[in-house]
Amino acid sequence: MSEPVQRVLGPVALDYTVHAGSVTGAFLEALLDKRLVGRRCPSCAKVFLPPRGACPTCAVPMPEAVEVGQRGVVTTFSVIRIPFDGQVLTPPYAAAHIVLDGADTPLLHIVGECDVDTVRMGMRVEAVWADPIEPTLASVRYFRPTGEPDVAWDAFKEHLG
Amino acid sequence: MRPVHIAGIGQIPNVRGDTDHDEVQLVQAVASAALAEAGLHKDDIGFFCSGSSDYVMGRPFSFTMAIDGVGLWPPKRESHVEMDGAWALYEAWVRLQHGDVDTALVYAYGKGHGAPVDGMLTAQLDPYYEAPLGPSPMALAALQARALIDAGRLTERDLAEVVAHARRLGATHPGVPAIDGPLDVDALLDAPYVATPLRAHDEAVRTDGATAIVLSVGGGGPRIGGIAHCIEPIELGLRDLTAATSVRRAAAWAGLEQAGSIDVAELHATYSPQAVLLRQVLGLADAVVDPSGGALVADTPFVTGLSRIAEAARAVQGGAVRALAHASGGPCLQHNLICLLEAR
Amino acid sequence: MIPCAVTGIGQTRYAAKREDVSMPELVREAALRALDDAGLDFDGIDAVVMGKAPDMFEGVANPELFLAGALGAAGKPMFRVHTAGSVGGSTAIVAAHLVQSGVHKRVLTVAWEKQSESNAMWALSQKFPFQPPVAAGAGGYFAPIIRAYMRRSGAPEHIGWQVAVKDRRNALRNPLAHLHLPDIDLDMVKASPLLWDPIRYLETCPSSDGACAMVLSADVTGDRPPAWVHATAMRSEPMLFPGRDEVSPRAGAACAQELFEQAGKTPADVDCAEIYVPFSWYEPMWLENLGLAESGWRAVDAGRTALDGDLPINMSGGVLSSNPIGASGMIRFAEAARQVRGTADAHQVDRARLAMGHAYGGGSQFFATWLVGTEPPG
Amino acid sequence: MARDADFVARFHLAYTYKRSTGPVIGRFLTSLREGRLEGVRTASGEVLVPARAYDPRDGRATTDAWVDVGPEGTITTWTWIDAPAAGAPLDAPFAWALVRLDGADTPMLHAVRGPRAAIATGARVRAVFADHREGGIRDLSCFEVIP
Repeated sequence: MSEPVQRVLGPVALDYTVHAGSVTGAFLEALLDKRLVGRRCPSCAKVFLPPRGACPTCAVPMPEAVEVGQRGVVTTFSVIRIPFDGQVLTPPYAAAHIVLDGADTPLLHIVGECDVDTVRMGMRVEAVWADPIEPTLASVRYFRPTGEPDVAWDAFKEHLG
Repeated sequence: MRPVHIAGIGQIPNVRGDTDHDEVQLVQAVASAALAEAGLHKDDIGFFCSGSSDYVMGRPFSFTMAIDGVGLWPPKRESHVEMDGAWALYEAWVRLQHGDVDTALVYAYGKGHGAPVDGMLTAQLDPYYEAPLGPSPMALAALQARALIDAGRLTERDLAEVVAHARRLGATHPGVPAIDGPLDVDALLDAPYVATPLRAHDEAVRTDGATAIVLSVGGGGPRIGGIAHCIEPIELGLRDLTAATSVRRAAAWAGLEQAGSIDVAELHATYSPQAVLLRQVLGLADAVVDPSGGALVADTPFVTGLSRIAEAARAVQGGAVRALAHASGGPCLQHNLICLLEAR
Repeated sequence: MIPCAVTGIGQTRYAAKREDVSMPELVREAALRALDDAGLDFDGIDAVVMGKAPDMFEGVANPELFLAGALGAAGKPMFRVHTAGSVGGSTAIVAAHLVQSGVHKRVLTVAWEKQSESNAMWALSQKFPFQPPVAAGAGGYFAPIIRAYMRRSGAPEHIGWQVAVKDRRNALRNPLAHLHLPDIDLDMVKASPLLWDPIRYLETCPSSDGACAMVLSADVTGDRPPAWVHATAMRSEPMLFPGRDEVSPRAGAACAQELFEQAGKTPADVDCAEIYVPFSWYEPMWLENLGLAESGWRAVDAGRTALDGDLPINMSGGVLSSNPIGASGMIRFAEAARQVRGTADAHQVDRARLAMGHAYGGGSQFFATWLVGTEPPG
Repeated sequence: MARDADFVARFHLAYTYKRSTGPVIGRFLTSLREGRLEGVRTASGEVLVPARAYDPRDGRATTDAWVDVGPEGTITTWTWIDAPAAGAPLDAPFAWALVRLDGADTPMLHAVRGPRAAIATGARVRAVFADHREGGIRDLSCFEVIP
């Protein structure tokens, strides 16, 4: 006789219809034109990229759209050396917090077109766009070094998180 | 117990397919409205608590994003339940008993319209013996309806009357999406069965929406006279489906018997037989039931229970002396919460 | 406020796969041990409070509903908490509040995860529409923050290795721990592969199945001494906003501050602590954030946080040795209680009279802490 | 350039979980695979079907006394489904029912094959086992009404 039952399989399959909503929708629409458009909080005046439906600290809507630069500074980073499910690039590659010029929030994205061992805090980088462009932040394939001088620690140390 | 009052309510219309708001926008809209009604600022709030479902939203940790709508900065006391927002209100009520904080903001949000609510509810069942069979929540509700018919407690006309009642009242309520279908009992009884004795209209209309409530110790507004909840086993075969045991217990613990007559009741019945059963076990013959139209005409999953408390509080604001709100979770009224609200 | 005591503690054995039990049997293993410790059965319990991380890990929506029967909750109030990684701590706090407020006399609280039913990385890396791409994975989220701590504090890289060794040596004294690495030493950690630079493999937590349960009570039952709850605190902050300090989040510091104020104690009064350290570097980071040490890395370097140090941390082996996500926070709270009850067996700290439990979750956003002591509060 | 700002997408969330059964569910499903139905006696002496390590009504551990039940039983409540959903136990119209197997004290949920006119509370039914059984609740493919 075969082995006693010790395990059953439990398939769960669910289908969702997801609307981006007006705030993320406007952000995605601008992405299609290779523009990075965040939102400014009317209360604290900070610029969020990607935009949020409300300012996370002030809890007010952010109606004002603000286009930010496509260059920015790496404030901190990690070199990803292991594969995991859902991964876009092949390790090793650098995942960095990047504060774009004109934005106040770090964007978690990938640094490419350079040896991972040369990625450093304070490094200047710029967006490299995918082709074709889809309505997702993955349309920025990665950020690459600009060759500009590094930014001093004091200028970004408040933006590490 | 410290007296806890409903100081402010924030609601937005429940809609079929909200294309504008993400969860942050939903929460921001109702939280700011509730705070405005209470005359408070977020920084006046001592405790924040929310209810939502990752499976309704389609992603894990959905609530960690939604909190951006309430502005937890500087850092706030905050918690979250993976249950209907009515239980978040319960946690806040308990928290307010401590004495160190006097205000709480409770909220719930959900997008039930684009979500696979049936599949999600089936995924609540026992994963070894029941979920693999794939019964729909309506089929389970129908098993309860048949048990009530067999017990002489229910007729199909009773079901149609409950639906017609919900549609008539819901048609004029600003929080309810446009009623789609007949308001007439005979016309309802002409509709085909989906799961005998239930028809498509015996199931709630799934919507998107959010609700927020500000609680305060003392002050004005409807007072929470009693609040309690109770659960039963999930397995239908291990329950008396006609007894609603956990509804009765929750009501008794909330003090329903001592409370005096109920003027208004708002019930979390997502299938019409539940609405009939709840009226029977809660003794609501003299009450106005579901003046909002109730859950059958606008069911935003994991919000509907908290919305019932909001609607019952509105009834007290509008002159009712005593109102009852009911919230539920699990199949066939498995988990139930009763909240009694009183005029000051 | 009514005094509340931990009168029963039950834990499962932690392992990568507990394929010998179903989900109900896993939670019962912990719950029945806690009841036995408290000298009670289900009849003696007034309410059940369950905590768990995302339902998508096990693929059962709202599993408290189907587990109500397994936990003797039928006919009683049953409550479900979900506050991300801090959930085990928040769940215990909700249960304590039910007792302290006088709503219930005796509450059974249970937190669990059965990660082997699926793959947590899968659940966390779903490509939900319109969301930013997953660039880094779980460890990749925290690695840049650790790098920022190293830069800011000047901590040398061996600090992370020391914590990794210390916690795994402690785990050798805890038969329930998932990881038992008898040969662990600095060279072994240092030689392990870099996963998310600067995090090495042996500096990360495992993925475990397991459950933890406690009986929280207004009356003392059972034969063993209780642990009295002196204070509880929960604090949260948003995940991402300009100027946020993710290395030492204000919510964590505020949570600890409220905790000590509530108890009328100071960090110096703490005899030992179980804190949520999923990556070794979080020990020095949390020591500073919670006010337990001015320089976290110097405390580690000096051996103060070892089992025989003056501020023992994670005597049980910690999250680095066992990590059933939804239960990990409650294990911290329960292990703190074991210390002051004097029931921590081979990883007992001598004369522990006041112990701290700590949990955090999300992007270092959600904090839950408690202080437990040998004497009733007040 | 103006575009439709309502970005809408379909999202398919799917995973096949591996559920360890433990000894009690495992034994029930093993028997089912062999074409047998078994219950387990609870601490209060009732026969619980399907078998679990505990009685969900009071949380007490069940005993190790196993009892053969069925294969016939009685419908205690039911609903007729004219349009079965994809993946339902039966392709043709059928009933969902709670069935109390002979020898059991607790009804269990499953499908009952038609005809519709034969489905009633109190109707007698018999277990129909799947031809190909692999150790799951669907090894019991449905019940059929005993004429």
